[in-house]
Amino acid sequence: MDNAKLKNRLKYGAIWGFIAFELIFFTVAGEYLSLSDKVFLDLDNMMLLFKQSAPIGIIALGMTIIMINGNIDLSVGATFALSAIVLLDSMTWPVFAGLGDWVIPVSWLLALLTGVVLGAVNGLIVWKTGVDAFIVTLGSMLGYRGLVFMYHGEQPTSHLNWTLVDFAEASFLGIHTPTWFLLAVAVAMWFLMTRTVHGRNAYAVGDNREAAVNAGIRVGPHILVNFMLIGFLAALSAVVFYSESGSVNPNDGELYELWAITAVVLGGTKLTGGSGSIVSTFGGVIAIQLLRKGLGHIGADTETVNLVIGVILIAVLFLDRQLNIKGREELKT
Amino acid sequence: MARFWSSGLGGLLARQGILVAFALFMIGFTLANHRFLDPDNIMGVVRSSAILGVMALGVTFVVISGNLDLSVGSMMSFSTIVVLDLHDRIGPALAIPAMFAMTLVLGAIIGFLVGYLKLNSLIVTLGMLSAIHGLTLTYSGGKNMDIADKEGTWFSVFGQGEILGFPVPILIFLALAAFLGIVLARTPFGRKVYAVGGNGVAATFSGIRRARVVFATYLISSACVATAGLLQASRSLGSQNTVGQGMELEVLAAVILGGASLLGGSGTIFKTVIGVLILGFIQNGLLLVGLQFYAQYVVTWIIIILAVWLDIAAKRGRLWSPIA
Amino acid sequence: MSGQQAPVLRLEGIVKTFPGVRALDGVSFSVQPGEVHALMGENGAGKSTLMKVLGGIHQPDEGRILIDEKPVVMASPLDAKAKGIVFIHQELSLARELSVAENVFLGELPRKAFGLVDWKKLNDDCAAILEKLRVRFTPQTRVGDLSIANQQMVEIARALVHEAKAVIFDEPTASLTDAEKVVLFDVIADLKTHGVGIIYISHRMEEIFRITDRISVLRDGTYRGTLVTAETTEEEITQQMIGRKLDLTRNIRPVETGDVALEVRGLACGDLFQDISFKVHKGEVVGFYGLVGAGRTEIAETLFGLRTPTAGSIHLDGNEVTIESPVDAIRLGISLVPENRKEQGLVLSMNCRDNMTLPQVDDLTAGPFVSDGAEVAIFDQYRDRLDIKTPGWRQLAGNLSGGNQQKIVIGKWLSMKPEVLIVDEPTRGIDVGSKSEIHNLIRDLAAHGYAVIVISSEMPEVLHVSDRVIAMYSGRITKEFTAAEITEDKLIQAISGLNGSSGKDAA
Amino acid sequence: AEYKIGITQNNVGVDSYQTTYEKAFIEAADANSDVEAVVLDAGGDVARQIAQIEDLIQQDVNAIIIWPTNGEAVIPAVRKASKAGIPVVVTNSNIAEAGFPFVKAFSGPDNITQGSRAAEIMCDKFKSMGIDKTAQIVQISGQPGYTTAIERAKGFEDRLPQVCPDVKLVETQPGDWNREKSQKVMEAFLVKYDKIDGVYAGDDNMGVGALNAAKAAGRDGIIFVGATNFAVGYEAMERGEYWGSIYQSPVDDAKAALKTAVDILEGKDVPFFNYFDTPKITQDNMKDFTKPVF
Ligand SMILES: Nc1ncnc2c1ncn2[C@@H]1O[C@H](COP(=O)(O)OP(=O)(O)OP(=O)(O)O)[C@@H](O)[C@H]1O
Ligand SMILES: Nc1ncnc2c1ncn2[C@@H]1O[C@H](COP(=O)(O)OP(=O)(O)OP(=O)(O)O)[C@@H](O)[C@H]1O
Ligand SMILES: [Mg+2]
Ligand SMILES: [Mg+2]
Repeated sequence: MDNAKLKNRLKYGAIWGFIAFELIFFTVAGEYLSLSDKVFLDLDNMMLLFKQSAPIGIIALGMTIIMINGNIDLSVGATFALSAIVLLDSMTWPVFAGLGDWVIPVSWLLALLTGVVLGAVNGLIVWKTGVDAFIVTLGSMLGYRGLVFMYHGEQPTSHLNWTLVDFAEASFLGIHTPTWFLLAVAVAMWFLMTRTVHGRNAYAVGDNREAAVNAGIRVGPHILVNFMLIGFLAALSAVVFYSESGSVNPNDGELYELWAITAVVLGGTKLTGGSGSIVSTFGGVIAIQLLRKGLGHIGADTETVNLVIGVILIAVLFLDRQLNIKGREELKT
Repeated sequence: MARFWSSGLGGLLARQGILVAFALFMIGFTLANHRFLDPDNIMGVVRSSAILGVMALGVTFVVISGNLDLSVGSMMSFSTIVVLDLHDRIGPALAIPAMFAMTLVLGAIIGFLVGYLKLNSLIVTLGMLSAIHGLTLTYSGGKNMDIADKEGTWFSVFGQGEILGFPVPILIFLALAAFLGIVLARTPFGRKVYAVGGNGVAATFSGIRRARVVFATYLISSACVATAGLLQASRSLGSQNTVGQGMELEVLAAVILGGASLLGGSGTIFKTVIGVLILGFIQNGLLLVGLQFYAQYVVTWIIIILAVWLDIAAKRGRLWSPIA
Repeated sequence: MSGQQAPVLRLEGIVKTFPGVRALDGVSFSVQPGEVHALMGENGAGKSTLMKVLGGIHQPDEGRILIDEKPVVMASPLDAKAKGIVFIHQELSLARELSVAENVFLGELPRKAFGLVDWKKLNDDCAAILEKLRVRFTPQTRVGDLSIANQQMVEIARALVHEAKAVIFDEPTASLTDAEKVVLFDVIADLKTHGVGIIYISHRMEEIFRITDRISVLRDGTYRGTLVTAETTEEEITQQMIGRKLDLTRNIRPVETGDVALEVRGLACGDLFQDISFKVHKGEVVGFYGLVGAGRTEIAETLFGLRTPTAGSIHLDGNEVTIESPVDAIRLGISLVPENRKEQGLVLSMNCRDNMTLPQVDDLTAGPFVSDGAEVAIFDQYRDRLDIKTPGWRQLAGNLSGGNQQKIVIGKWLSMKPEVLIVDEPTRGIDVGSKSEIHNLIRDLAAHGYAVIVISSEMPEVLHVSDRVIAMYSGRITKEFTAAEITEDKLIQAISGLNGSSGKDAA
Repeated sequence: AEYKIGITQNNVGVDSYQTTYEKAFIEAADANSDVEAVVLDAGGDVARQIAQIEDLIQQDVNAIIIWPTNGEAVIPAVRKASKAGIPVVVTNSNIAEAGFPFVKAFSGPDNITQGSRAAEIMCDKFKSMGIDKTAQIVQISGQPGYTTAIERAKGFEDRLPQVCPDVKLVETQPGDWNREKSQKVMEAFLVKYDKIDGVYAGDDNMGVGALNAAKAAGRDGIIFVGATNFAVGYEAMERGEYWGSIYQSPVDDAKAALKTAVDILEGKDVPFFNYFDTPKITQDNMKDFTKPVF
């Protein structure tokens, strides 16, 4: 049993080891390379780290359940952008003119609703047609982006509401608003995946879909709910981020799907479904943001950043595999 | 419904759902704009699809063996930039093999990581996408590459030449498709690719060197990418660093549209060619109809899903998924 | 159990076709409450398909289902479950990453408020069921860590979750050893006293006679009739199943020892097995018998280059060899029919012929291409020899019945004409006719000078085909018997260890 | 060094203009012993850019130069910098007016003017050819959503009817700053329209892509006008295949931005708008310009 526990720790352990390595490396390298007098491990800097992890982090947490489910969602970036447009644009709709600042919660709700609807469209197509989620969402990545552009052409959609900006920039107990959202989502998702029937069924469906069907789990609606959930989280990510920035370009959120997936996989979730952990995804998100921040801190140029990020991704994967090797007795397949 | 699928028309649909879908699009676009079927236009579409197509041929091998290759776009940029740069330094006759060698090395690295070290191909190739982009930027110093003497080089023959009235890129694409199609369908190696993708463990139990097969698929993929880079460079005799950027998803879409399963074990070269042509004609058709690009996005979405849906509905013999 | 009571379950005129196959052609039968009703038929006769229709997995093309004499539609597995049908599948249907308890209660985890899982109730309920099954693992164990036999017990545990009207067991004993079988039969007896109707599919005659009340027979998708177990004989059943008499006489042959083909000295692999030494002669069949988890499969895998031994040596024809991969093993003339046909034996998305010729595809060439003719010739030869039921070689392996899949795997390795053939549970899920055919094949190979190792958890099988039997317990060889000196009692003693507890499989 | 200056650029890898800009900026900073530069790239992602501004604030740099990915979304971040007392200079493409109170200056080209100049080049050429009453043109615009693309298109579309009211712009499609993509777009245009007299491309890379398509299809006599004169465009002009463009040097762009920031730090008076000149370049006057290095 102890052995099994240890194995489990190691399975999800690579990412934390890597985070520790990054912290040490950037702190030391920063001493020599950085122009800044501040150390990398400065508390403010670490608080910023969490805050800056929020946009992709919230999406990645949702992506975890989708991937545990054995599916994937490539359309989250477009969903993110479209929800942002609804958020910002709806604040200027004449119907809500009388609401004053009360328009803010209304717009939030509308944006979140947009995300849920877009997720539901994906989920329904996956469920009803049986087309693989990769293809369905590859398509809607394009299609939703088309909707984004239809809204305002190529123009950015902007509405700076300073009340909202002040709220989004605020911090409570020394923790920024976006960080609170990130933490809340992480806790909620962790709870969902480990404690609830829906979460446990998500593992079962991803592990062996046929078995789940045979056992009477309603796999179709189950998948639909998960797609609605990730749509919701993509929208929530947009709400958190655009409340602060107030303007969305029609190509915002591009490549977010790849970053989110990368964070999830770095956290040890298998693309084939059935296993994975929210806590490790959180680690994956932090690791990526740390990497970006650290490379900036030591002043790496664009070429190097690209090279290093690529190499690091592969290195973490390699490390993860080494930790999971069972030894010589292993079946060599 | 079951009756329908076993009838004559249904049987045709079941076997060649994707071909039928293809025919429907062609009819639709022709009705919308009569120039669509203009021979010049068709030739033009096939020619400009050739580059994407050549890459899709290689990725078909990778996908059938149960892996992904997201690095092809960025690798294509690399090949293009390298061959253009070397063209002026060492001449085209040496530049081409040198570029192929360098691209194959990249393919071998991926093949080693995915095949022998058994690392997840999505992440490895995503990492390589980024790393190769960095490599290209370093190599070119971020500048565009252009051949100095654009008129005087025979290098342009690959991208711009014609043989018997057929553009050379089309001929290269078709010849490569025929060759790789035969390799995949008829040789022991092709059989092993299907086995490894269908069930890697069973393949190992059958004495197939799985790592070697996976390695080989990435070599093939990178050779195709190098060919695509050659066509690209020869076609425009100059290029940006970003020339192939984003093509990985288009390539993948073409392969899947052709009916290859991402789980591995299924797909054919012929179907990939159809997938490539469908994508090319959709883009061209929508441009001819004059839709705004964002309307094109939406239409492409719908068409991709309809095509794949039709294909799998035909295979399983019912329209709606049986999942409750 | 005669007809005075109303049947709990009745099927009438069920027809089901797949592209190119008429799997069921007007099948009718019924099950009484408290009856164990056997369903028998050759591989591919349609047993599993019929049960899948009943379980809501397939929709019938024609015919109807009645529960308590009321017609019902089984729209989905969920629906069937709600109507009181519990289905224990032929192929394991488990989520490997989840715990035993979660698997047993899959689809109906006990809930608290807000959709939370009631872990305590879940584990307690599961523990109660596991206790009835007398297994040694806990509700919290990850299913992927269990042996196949124990995984099968997890499947069986599902039958006890509900008050069911009818329980379907589709070949539940195919990967169980005798001890677990006894438990299963107790469970079935218990269900019986509660008036549950039980449908029991098996190819093992001794089980059929031991526990069933009536037997319905299918042949090629048609219903051949129902027999009362107490009033029938093995011969009559096989006659019904395959339409001819079967010669089941034992085939004991004097041991003719040729040269040593394979010798293993002091082989060990971590804590999987240690100190394994034995010889197999040309023309000899050596049986390996032991409890599940005894390490027999691992020895076979090591000989086939799939595991790296930590000690010891392997000798073929007197020369020491290193076998680092199946490629080496195949080159040296070793074949392995693996234990798990779906995961290790077949590429389900590939057609039957390509599966069968896969290990030798490099040799079946005309120029650079695979030779169609050579492949089809091999396929046809082994299809006839093993009586494989398929509409043609183009059928995907995944669409074959379980037994026919197993035959493809056997054909695949027999066609390699190996010097040393290792078969691991070769007749799991194979019907009686084909089973004896496979046994004959094994004997036949030996007669032609091949060395054969048979790993089996079925004592009759081991006794039937082996010239010598090696008994194993917990990773070690405990005893070796020649065919002449062996008895069932001695064998059982040899495999059960000294203090009667198997240490390794306790996970 | 005296001044620590941080810059966050839009998307360096995406084209040679931005890469050359980055190199020139680093060179200029190295050349100035008073300056040390922290050079960051947002990769086109506004969230990353905002994070970089926060990081620069946290690192206590003396000034921040920003090449906005989105002219409005960065305003709150810029406000933060200005609250922290760090002067902000916007480079290349401006931020929205709501952000002006928080920045010290803008330095860069005037993309609207560039668009109108391109319209003038095209119109003048048509007039000299005598087809300004009948000409039909198509436009290939930059990456959808980018300010530069939007402003150039707007400048062009607003100015054209003023100078050449009879020239008809029949269709606009984006070429994504990508030569290959615009070649495809142009191929379709050529099939669709028998009469195309001119092509306006949002930059020379795309213009040359369109030119390649026309050459392949054997359609001569089309007037190509681009913007941001790249080396390819310059060469095509030398060959007489490409009519004109707008001369814009990323080196000037980078130097101007750095100089503006340094001037501010040194307490000099700096105007709010610091446009550097982007003159017209055509086959007629190209001798006056050196060939672009990128
Ligand atoms: N999904 C499917 N597609 C096509 N054919 C199928 C499918 N499922 C079953 N069959 C065919 O239906 C027939 C009956 O199969 P079934 O699995 O019911 O046999 P069985 O009696 O359970 O045999 P076994 O004893 O080997 O398990 C077989 O010929 C099989 O090939
Ligand atoms: N407790 C366990 N934990 C993890 N894996 C196990 C455990 N028991 C068995 N296995 C694995 O399950 C597979 C089948 O094991 P099994 O016990 O059937 O092997 P065996 O010794 O060959 O016995 P048999 O031949 O009777 O099946 C083996 O690959 C083994 O490694
Ligand atoms: Mg069966
Ligand atoms: Mg075994």
